[in-house]
Amino acid sequence: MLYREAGQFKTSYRADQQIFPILQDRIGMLVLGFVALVGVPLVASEYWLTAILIPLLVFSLAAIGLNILTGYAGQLSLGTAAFMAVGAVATYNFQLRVPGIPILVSFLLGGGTAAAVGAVFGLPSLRIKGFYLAVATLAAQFFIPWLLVKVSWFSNDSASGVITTQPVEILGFTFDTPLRKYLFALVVVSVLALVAKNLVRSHIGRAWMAVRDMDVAAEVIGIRIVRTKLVAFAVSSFYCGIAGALYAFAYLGSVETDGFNLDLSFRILFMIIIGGVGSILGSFLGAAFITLLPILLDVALTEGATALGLQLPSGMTSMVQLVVFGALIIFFLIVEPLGLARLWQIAKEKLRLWPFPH
Amino acid sequence: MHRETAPPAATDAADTFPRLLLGHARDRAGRTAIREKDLGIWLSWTWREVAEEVRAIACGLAAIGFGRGRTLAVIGDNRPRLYWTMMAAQALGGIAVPLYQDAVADEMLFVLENAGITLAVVEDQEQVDKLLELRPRFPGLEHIVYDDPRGLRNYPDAPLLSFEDLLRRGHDHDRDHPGFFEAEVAKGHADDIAVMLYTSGTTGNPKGVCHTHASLIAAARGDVEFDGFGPSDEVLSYLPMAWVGDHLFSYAQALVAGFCVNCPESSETVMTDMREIGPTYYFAPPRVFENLLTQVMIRMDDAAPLKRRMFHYFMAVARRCGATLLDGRRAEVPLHDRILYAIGRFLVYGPLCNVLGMSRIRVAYTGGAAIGPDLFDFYRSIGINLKQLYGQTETAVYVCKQPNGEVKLDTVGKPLPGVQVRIADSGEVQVRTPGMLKEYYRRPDATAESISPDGWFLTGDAGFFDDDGHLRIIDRAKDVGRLEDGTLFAPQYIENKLKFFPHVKEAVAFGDHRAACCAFVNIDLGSVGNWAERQGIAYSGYTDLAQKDAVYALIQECVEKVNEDLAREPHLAGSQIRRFLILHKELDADDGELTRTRKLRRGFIAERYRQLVDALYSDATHCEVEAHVKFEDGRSGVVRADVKIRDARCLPAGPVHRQAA
Amino acid sequence: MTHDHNPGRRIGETLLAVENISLAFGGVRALTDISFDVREHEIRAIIGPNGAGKSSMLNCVNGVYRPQQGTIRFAGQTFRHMHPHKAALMGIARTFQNIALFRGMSVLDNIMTGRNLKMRCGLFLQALYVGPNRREELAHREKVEHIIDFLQIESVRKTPVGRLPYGIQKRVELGRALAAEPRLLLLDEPMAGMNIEEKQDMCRFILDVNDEFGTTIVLIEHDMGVVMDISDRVVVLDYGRKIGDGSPDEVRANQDVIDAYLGVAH
Amino acid sequence: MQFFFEVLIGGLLAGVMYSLVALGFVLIYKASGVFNFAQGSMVFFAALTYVGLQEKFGLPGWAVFGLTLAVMVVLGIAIERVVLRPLVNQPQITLFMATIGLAFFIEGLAQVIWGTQVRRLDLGLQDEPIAMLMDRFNMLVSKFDVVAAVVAGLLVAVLAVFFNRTRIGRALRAVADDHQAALAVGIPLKQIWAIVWSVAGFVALVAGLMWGARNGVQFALTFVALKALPVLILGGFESVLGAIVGGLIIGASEKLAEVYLGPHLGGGIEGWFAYVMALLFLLVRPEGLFGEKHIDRV
Repeated sequence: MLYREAGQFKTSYRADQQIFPILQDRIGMLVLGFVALVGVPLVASEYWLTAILIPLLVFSLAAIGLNILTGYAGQLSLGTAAFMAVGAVATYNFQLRVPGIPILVSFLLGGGTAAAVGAVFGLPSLRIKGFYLAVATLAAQFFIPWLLVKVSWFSNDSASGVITTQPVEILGFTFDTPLRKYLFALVVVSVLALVAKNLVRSHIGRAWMAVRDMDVAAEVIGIRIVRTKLVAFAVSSFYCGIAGALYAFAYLGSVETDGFNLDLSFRILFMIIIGGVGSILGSFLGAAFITLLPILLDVALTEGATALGLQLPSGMTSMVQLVVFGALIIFFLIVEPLGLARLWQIAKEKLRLWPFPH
Repeated sequence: MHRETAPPAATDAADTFPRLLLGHARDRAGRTAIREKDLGIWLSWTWREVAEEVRAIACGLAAIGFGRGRTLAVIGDNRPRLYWTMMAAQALGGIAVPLYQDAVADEMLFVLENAGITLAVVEDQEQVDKLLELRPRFPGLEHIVYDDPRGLRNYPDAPLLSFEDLLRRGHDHDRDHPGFFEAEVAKGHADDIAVMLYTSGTTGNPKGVCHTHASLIAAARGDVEFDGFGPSDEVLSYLPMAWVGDHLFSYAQALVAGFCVNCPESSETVMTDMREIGPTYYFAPPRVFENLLTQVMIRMDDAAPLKRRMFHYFMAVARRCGATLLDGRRAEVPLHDRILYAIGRFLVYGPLCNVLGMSRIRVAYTGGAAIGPDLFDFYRSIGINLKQLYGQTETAVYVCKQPNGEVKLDTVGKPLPGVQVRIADSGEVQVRTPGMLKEYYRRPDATAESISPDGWFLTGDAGFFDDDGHLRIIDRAKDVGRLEDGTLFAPQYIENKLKFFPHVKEAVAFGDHRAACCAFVNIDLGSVGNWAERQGIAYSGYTDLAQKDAVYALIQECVEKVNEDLAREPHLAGSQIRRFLILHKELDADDGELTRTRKLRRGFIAERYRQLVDALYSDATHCEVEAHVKFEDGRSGVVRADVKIRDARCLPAGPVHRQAA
Repeated sequence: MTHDHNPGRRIGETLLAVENISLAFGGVRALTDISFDVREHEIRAIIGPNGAGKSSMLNCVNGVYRPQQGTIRFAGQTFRHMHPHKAALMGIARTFQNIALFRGMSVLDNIMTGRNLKMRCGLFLQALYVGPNRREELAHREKVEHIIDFLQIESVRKTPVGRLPYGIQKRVELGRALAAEPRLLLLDEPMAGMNIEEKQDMCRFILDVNDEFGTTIVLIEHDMGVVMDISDRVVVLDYGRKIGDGSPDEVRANQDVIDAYLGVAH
Repeated sequence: MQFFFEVLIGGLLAGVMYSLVALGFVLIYKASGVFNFAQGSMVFFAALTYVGLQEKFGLPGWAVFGLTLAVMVVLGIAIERVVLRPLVNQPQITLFMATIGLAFFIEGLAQVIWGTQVRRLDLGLQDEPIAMLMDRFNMLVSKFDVVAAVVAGLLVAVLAVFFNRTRIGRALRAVADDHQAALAVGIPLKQIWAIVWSVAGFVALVAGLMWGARNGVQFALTFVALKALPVLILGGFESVLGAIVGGLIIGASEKLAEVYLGPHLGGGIEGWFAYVMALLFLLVRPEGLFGEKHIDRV
């Protein structure tokens, strides 16, 4: 309905292949970018920045990472948090031990370290598929945080493996306030999201999807299955690693390595299931959903209980959260396996075809 | 939006198409002249590039022996190269003869022979195959130039030349003969024959209508000025190149006004291509508009109930006031309707125009056949400025047009500037127009029959002027006959009324020199099929569906409504449909029952289905027939069927009170 | 639809020769001692009743299965067994009996994937997209558009393949194989499950591919009429053994073949 | 040396407990091809329900057992109806993810109903050394572990009889072999799945009682299920015997590693040792010890 596409025609493949081929989408993205860069800083409170927007961005990035592996390449991983931990700890150590290293270089190296570790744990994909592989990634999930805690060198000998991050400083400008941290995360995540989109629309992305959809056919047209999967593991872990670094440097400041646990891995998996497997946009939608839902649930339960004059048992809200998350996962898998991104896509198609039905 | 309405001077003075082209190449060299969707994107050529291409083609044609006064066949879908070939032929003083690309080889043979074709430029293997099939019977063909080389690699001893080779020869020729092209264009005269368009004619062989540069340019210039077309307009060329409509609006008018012509990727993608381009000027015969509307309605039937209700609600609003608002008579529409229409424009009309690719249309025309009231109202009410025009191949479709603000359903508008129209005593419409043909090619007899000694073209249509000076056409003059009791009988008028029902695809009315009017009906398989599915009626195909009793009942309703209408018209009330049947097969151009432009070949049908006609005028309630049909793959076979016949209720003459719609 | 053996089409040297191939799955013999050759530019058909081992034969040729015995000679090189990647590199492409398209992708992307082997840009360039990678993508897009044009699937180029009718999906799969510009094209029942019109279209495409690009084609087909019309030579398999080999006419006259098709007891 | 045996036996007995959980996975995987990540949550749910009912109504043990079993059957049937039936014919990986969601749901539900505090579960068994072994061999073997092992052994025997001797059991095996064929010969697939989920609920209840009595009924019980995964990888997803043997191997090697390797690595290795072992094993034999090798038909 809002899409008025008559008269939008493409005179080159370049125009036809752009990320947003429809004029209205390009305008929408510009507006969104403007809101994120200018609107949010003007109105957002510190609570919004630290409790919602920054984690939302960080988790979006981690979800993109997992989506590359699970959504695009079809390899289920339950070890996302472990690769985030590697990224966080590696970045911390590069910053700590290499004098004068720019923070962005540390981030990249941290992501690179995570990529290397990810590729190692992706090696079983040589032989195994499906949930066998998922179980194998659990090994990473249990082993890596243990290692990072046990070897105290990683946390610069701090108690219980807590790393306290260095300030983020670029060209003499320190990103120290929540707003500045938000802007830093926004830029990092936006750039990496664009890179991810570029990858999935290039030949490596098609190779990933080919392996996901029909591996025998992919092999027959000359795609090297093992290499493709390993690259997916590495790229995915790179993203998770950077997300982990952002988690530590832009979100929490000091992190217990133990915090990168299975629960966090599951949360990110839920983000892509609800947001949409095989969609960059879905990673953002899912992260937003999973970040906002507990907050809304908490408010609703507390307000509801107060209104009814009830005293909620302690821990009740987190239990209700579990129930709601579980039910939502099942609901989405049954009703819309491709998640919110697919719903968005359908809505868009409907608007484009309006008044005709989809 | 800024529009250039007055073409600059260089093209104003040009009196042949090649000179018009060169004028545009000078005046708006960098502006897009033509686009074609090919390999997924829109390739475009500027006027300068087009001029260069035409120059190369012309030189190439000259190199293989084409020249002044000779004829050149052009066969294929709407492709830029084929349009350029026509320009190139005209640049050399030759005559372009576009042929219908879907004609079978035998149908082409007559035209090729009649026009004395020695050179054909065709689109692809399909057309090459047809021409090669004719070669034993038509040895005069010296060269076949093809555009798409696919599948033509191994045609060893055929006189084939690829378009690339033609261009290569053209470049060589141009290099060896500097100034040749300019000299040839300079030799051209406005009174040279530019193009020959074959009218399929309802009887006999097709006739080649010869148009001079002068007649086509005059007609096109008149059209362009009438509606104010300019270089910023866009059209989609998707109708057969051999049809006068396409020739005028994507060739003659484009060259006069300098607007951009867009060629779709393939016939299956016309809808999407139209949406992508969003033309500003659109021309289609009524059946195209009808198919579109049917599709809209079928797709809306699948919509969710709420959306469907919203659609119908706002369509009702549009019917109430849309056309009035389009005519600019805002004051006549109550405020609440204007508000509702504005909401409807946002929710329904705007998006609908957009998905149809019509949201940028300034002017749309239809003509060539009568258009149904529902159809006409629909497009106008959602804000598309659809108008009717009247004209023939022979008059370069330059006779009457409806001016903005004076659009009426049952007329074809007022005579255009420079056109004189008179009604003969017999009721025949006769015209004098700047777009008048020069002659029928090699048919002085036919020419003399159609053009009176004092220079009037006899259209063969029967009609009259209404009180506002608008021309109203009721039928072919020769088809207008009388029943045995002397009642006036206008078959096409009756058939059109039937065909306005979406369930009826074709109708044939009989009655001249007979006791009463009876009719054949062809149901519309899409529309009736859809209806049947909703009713839970199973059917195996057209023949089966056509003979269902429920379908007969459905059609009977339509027939009786037509009778109601007829009863209200004083001199036609006697020709109400007494009996009718639904034909067991669809009338088809491949079987010779329709012309290529889907006009009825009445005599042929009456002859072929004599058995059924006789049954209509007897007491029989059914009739067994068999008919030979050609299938799509070229085989032929026999369809046998038992066709039912039904009586329809006739009303006494006089005004019948109907509920206001 | 008859295949003109016109002089423009030349049959060349032997391109592929399988020699004494035997294949078994855990004791079940699928192929026993099969030998035949395929010459450059020819259309070679493999026919036989269900379970005769036809698909297994193709799977050996492009390395999906590893035969226990025998050799495969392709373009002058001899292999004990092929590997799918190597086969693709050497110019062998194929389609599958049950459509094996990438269901989550559009027609365009499916066919683009067929050109992956020819794409050179590394991960970093792909991440940047602009520059060399975009030039590469666009150049290949154009090649793919020619295939789309060739197969007349313009109207569905951006449609996800899962939404297409069966016959069109088969066409897209052929397109994906053609995108690799193969020397040898293996078609596993390209016309299975099609109506007459779709079969005619597919026949025309196969002949056109052979004609236009000179591609050598090995096809498995059930429709005898089609096989006899379009193929130069035919191999007949039955219960994993070769029971006939020769021109369509020779095979038609072969008593073993007739028995196998009429179901005479073995 | 006797210390080694002490550790080994302890490990083997703990392994039996792993097997008990793994058994639930195998049952469901065999019958419906679903890798049920929620098995651990079912164990937790069962134990919590048992304790909760006991606390609330103070009924005798057998009655509470019966009630809990009924609850587990209802839960099993509900899962089959609500979650699995709509997902039939989906890729296995989707079903796997659905059971992850299911795990969250059940864990949350259990605690919403029964609260979040840790509870003791008393089955009347003492976690004390068996005097006889203590006296004669100076070996420390828990009485509780032995009883648990016996119970697990009994359960396996019962299941074996159920699978091999009863009509339903035979139907189950047919279903496991080929869904389509089973459907074709008239085996009511949906009913069978409901039964399997109920049996899995029963196994979860037994496992829940054992583990609950040993470690207390608390959220951490769900992690026991995570230990069952390497067991399955080792034993193969489709083999009851594999679940038992795998459990024994994992239990024994984990204990041994903890005692002999742990001190060198700084302890806490039981969290990942089983996984890394399973992972290395996977690289050698992807189909597991007793699993079946599949040939991809093209």
